[in-house]
Amino acid sequence: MQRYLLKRIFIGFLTMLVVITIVFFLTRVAGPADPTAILLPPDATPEDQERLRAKFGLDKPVMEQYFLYMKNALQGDFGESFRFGEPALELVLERLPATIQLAGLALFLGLSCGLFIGILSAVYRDTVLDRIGRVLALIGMAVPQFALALFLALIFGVMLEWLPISGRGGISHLILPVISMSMVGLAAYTRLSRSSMIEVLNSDYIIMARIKGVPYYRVVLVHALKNSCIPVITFIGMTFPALITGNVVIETIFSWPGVGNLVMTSIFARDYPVVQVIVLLLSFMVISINLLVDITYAYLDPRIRFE
Amino acid sequence: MNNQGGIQVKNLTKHFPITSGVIFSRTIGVVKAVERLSFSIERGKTFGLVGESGCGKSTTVNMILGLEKPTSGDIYIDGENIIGLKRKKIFDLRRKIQAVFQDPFRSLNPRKKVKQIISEPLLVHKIGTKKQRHERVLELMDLVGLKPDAADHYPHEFSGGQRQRIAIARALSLNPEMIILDEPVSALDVSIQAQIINLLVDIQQKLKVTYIVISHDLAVVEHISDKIGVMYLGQLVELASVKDLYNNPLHPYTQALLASVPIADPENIRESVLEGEIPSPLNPPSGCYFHPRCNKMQPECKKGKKVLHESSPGHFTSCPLFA
Amino acid sequence: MTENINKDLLLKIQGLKTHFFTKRGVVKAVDGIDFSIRKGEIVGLVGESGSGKSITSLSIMRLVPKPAGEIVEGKILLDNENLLEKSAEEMRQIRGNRISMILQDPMVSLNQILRVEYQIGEVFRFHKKTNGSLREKCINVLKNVKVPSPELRIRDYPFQFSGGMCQRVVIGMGIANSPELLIADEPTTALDVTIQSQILQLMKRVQQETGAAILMITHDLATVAQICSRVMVMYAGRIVEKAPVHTFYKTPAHPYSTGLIKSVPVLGKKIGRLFSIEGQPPSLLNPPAGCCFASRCNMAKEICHSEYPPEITLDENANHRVSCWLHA
Amino acid sequence: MLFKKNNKKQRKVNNRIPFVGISFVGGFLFLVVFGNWIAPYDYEYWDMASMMLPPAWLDGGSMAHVLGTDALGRDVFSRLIHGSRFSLLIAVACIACYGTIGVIMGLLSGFMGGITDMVIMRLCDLWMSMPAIILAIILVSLMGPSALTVIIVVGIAGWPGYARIVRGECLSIKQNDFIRLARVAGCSNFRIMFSHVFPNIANTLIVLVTLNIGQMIILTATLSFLGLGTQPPSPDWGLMMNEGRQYINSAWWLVVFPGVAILMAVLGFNIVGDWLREILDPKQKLR
Repeated sequence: MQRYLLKRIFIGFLTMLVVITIVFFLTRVAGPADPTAILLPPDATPEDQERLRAKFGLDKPVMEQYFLYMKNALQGDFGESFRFGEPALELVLERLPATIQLAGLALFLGLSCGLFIGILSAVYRDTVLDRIGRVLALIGMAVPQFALALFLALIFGVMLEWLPISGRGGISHLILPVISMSMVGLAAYTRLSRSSMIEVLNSDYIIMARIKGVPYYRVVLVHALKNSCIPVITFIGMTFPALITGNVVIETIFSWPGVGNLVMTSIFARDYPVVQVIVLLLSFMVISINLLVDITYAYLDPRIRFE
Repeated sequence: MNNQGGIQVKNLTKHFPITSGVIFSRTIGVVKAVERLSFSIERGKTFGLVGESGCGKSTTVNMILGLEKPTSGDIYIDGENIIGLKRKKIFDLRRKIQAVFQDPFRSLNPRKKVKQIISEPLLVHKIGTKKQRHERVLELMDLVGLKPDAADHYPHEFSGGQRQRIAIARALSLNPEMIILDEPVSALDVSIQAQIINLLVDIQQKLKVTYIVISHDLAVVEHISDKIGVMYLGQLVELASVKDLYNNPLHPYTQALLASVPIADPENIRESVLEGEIPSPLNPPSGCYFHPRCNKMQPECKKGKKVLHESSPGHFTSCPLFA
Repeated sequence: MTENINKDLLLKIQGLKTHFFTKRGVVKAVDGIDFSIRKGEIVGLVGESGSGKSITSLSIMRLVPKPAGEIVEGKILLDNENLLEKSAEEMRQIRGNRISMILQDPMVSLNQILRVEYQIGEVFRFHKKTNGSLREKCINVLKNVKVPSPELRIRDYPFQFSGGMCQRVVIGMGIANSPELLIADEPTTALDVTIQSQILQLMKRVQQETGAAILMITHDLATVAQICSRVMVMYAGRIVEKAPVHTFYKTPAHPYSTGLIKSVPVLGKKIGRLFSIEGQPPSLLNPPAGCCFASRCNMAKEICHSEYPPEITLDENANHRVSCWLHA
Repeated sequence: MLFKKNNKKQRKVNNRIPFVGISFVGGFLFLVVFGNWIAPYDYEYWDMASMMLPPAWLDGGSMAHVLGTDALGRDVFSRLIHGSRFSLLIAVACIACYGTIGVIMGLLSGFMGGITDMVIMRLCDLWMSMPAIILAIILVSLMGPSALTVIIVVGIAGWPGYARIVRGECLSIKQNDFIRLARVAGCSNFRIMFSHVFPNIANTLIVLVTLNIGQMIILTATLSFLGLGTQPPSPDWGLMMNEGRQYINSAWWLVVFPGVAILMAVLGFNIVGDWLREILDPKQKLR
């Protein structure tokens, strides 16, 4: 088990290094235009431009830039934002709590409601309840996040004027973004937990538990729930990148002051140091979430632990 | 041993390494799946290999079929050693050995029609024209008792017994000298088992093929074999003709095995004689692997390697009590 | 057919029909069976795959897989109480307490990710029998079925047990509450020969110690001969013959039984050629009219193809009965 | 009697064909093929005289523009019809792109095992730790936003998903004895891979592709919506919603109709995909 984890951490670290390298070369080297161009006033002289390039270290050979970047990166220095002149890492970390609040709530809501509906649907299979659950899940999977967000904003923000549709503030600011962001996950977890639960409920050990006279609710909650959670947990790791995409969309629509919003503005402003930090941060999150998933998996399934 | 056809297996051994490591794997142990297995059988006869799960039966099958490479040892077919042959030679050799496996539901490709399944070996070996192959398929189907209109159907339309007939027809398509039957009837219903066993016996009489039957069902093996080997934890513990083995089993494991088989006769109630379970092949006992469960255990059983020796003509056992 | 009023009578099944409503039509898995089990006897129910023997056992437990399967007709009387009229909660009280069951594959009939102790404990926990330490009771269960070092093994997970040990655990759970009836559905099929005989031995001992009746469901005639006192043969959803075990092996009455006994190779009696029943069992989706075995029977008469035979008594105690026109 | 009533009750057999899903998909495909003849206007046709008209049934709407017009006076209905082709083409191009890579990688990985398997799976891990949106952001900043960018981004981002599923299927098919028997018969690796393994995963792939078309329509629309995909004046549904977003206070139809169009198309493909999964292979566990 420990060896398994060590292996995963090592691989995660390697992956990070590769991601840093890829992102560096893609943005710095293959970039089409001079990033400094849009920072300068239109009447700037070539000398001004040179000075600016030197300031950001863009006048050195590529490989030298790369090694310098790597060296600094390992010390926690990811350069300064072209646009704001502040350290890129700080700029991103400032925005992080807002994003975690939004994404975390959305994940929690989607996962808990999805599991709940999915299990009910499986246990009361082929009843009206199941039908409703399945139809809702189908629609939830089919509506794009940005469309849902706009529809909700239109109905509750514009027409009924019940809820704010932009910015971060009290709980009322959270409602629309969280709901529109969690819907896809909710639908997906509902479908997955339903099918996985049905499969588990058909297995021999469930019959065996019932033969022993265990009440059905206990069979579902103790025997079936733990077993059917295993694929759902794996699925969280697999869909985490989709959560990030959703986060960018929702933050853009609701002007949420988070990382997703920052990355969109930075990309159009060619603020590469910031983009790089965000890419690294997101990759880091994907890798750690997957590690977390592996640990949870091993906790749920002793077969992994005793491997 | 004579070299006139048939198969000779000499000191066949297969070890599987167990590896471990965070980044670079290293070997921390060895599972001796098959150890120094030797037997021979003449052309047209049947050799039965009996043993419980984990005794190395399927590894042996894989090695004879060329699907796995033995760690050491030789297999002679028609006097030719098939271990270490070139690719081309192995391909030619395929014509001589075919196989029928246990589960008729997993041994036929569900996406192919019966005629495609039966004729595939012919196609791969580029034998005959399309028309000739089709005729051959019909001939084979007749031989195994399938109606000709079955040729255009898919396997899922057949029951277990009929699927096993299809599998046998395919195995026969290249006119092999030998067929490995790996638990050929254990997945079938009782009333169907007898059909398939009779069919196999008929085919052997007609075509003079050699069979190697692998099974855990001693009654079935007794019924069709001429010679039987009993395996325990990767080793042959007894090797004898059917008559000798059943009338005069020497090795205590063979005796226990025979005594454990339930008999369909209420007048003949058996008592279980064997206590305990099969040890892990990862960490087998010292000396004779059977000694912890043996009721005739002597101090010398715990020491040294036990090899097969002839205790009476044609009757081999590894039990030190008969040395 | 009236059964003698018998104080020993434990379970009586009358006209039981369990059907499956599938996409392709109604599968009549169990199609009208009657039988009874006396207290403390071991009865064998023999049949090939798909003959409906497992569905019979699940019907008794009222655990037929829903929503496809359904008991459509009949009575299941345990001590003269119809189980089919019990509420879900009453039925739960009976399961694992008065009737329990062992499934075929021990490796999948235990939940692989829950500790053995918890799974054994469930037998006691839900039947209000929690006097005394639960752990000790669990250890006793393992001791009873001769699992070595039960104090340690109780903390293990099922995947750390071998197949034979798993089956011992399952049997231990089955008899933990001293049930009146233990249904064993192919308890040895998935095991090795030497382990098989150990498990059969164990079941015999358990029967003698607890006095439970055992309904032994199997396809293996040898197992039945070794352990049962009576045999029932099931074919295509119906019981075709019932007999005491000695009578059955000496003078089987139904052509199917005869064929079955003759087609099994017997250890130590090598004969030239096995008898074989030609043809395949019928589909339960559209079973033929009349006797289901008629198409494979070499003694079939005209009536066999058109009308299902009545049950005919062959001896004065009404112990040997057969459903076959040849004996009418 | 407790069980009497069930005798009379005719049990309905659950084997219906999903007409809703098929009609949505059928209608969508119909628009893709015949859109040019149905649409009253070209998608680039603009008419400043009739801008921001509401749908026909509201005050101020006209039958000439059934679903209203946008800020440039373009007909929403026509643009929606033309947009169907954009959506499908991009989605299909993406799937063809990564589906091919994914299937080949998955087959190689599952069939060869060993080092090949390890390298491909590590590559998958690496790829999956870079979310598609991030790849899109980087590539857009390099190549500028366009339909081609979307195809490249989504096309190379999606292959690990396919590779993993194909690998899993491949491994489970390899367990079957007919693969061993094919070796015994002397079949080459190539023959086993394409004659025995591939036909057995074909059904899985059909289901997967059907379900994926919906996902791709959503993903590409999302990228367009963020301004990272197709550019004006394309009638891409996501782009239309992006353009309509700034008028959400006054002209709701610019947002609602494209949204509903996406919803219906995706819903259709999802329902048909589910149905195919059920009839082709009820035991499949695709997500």
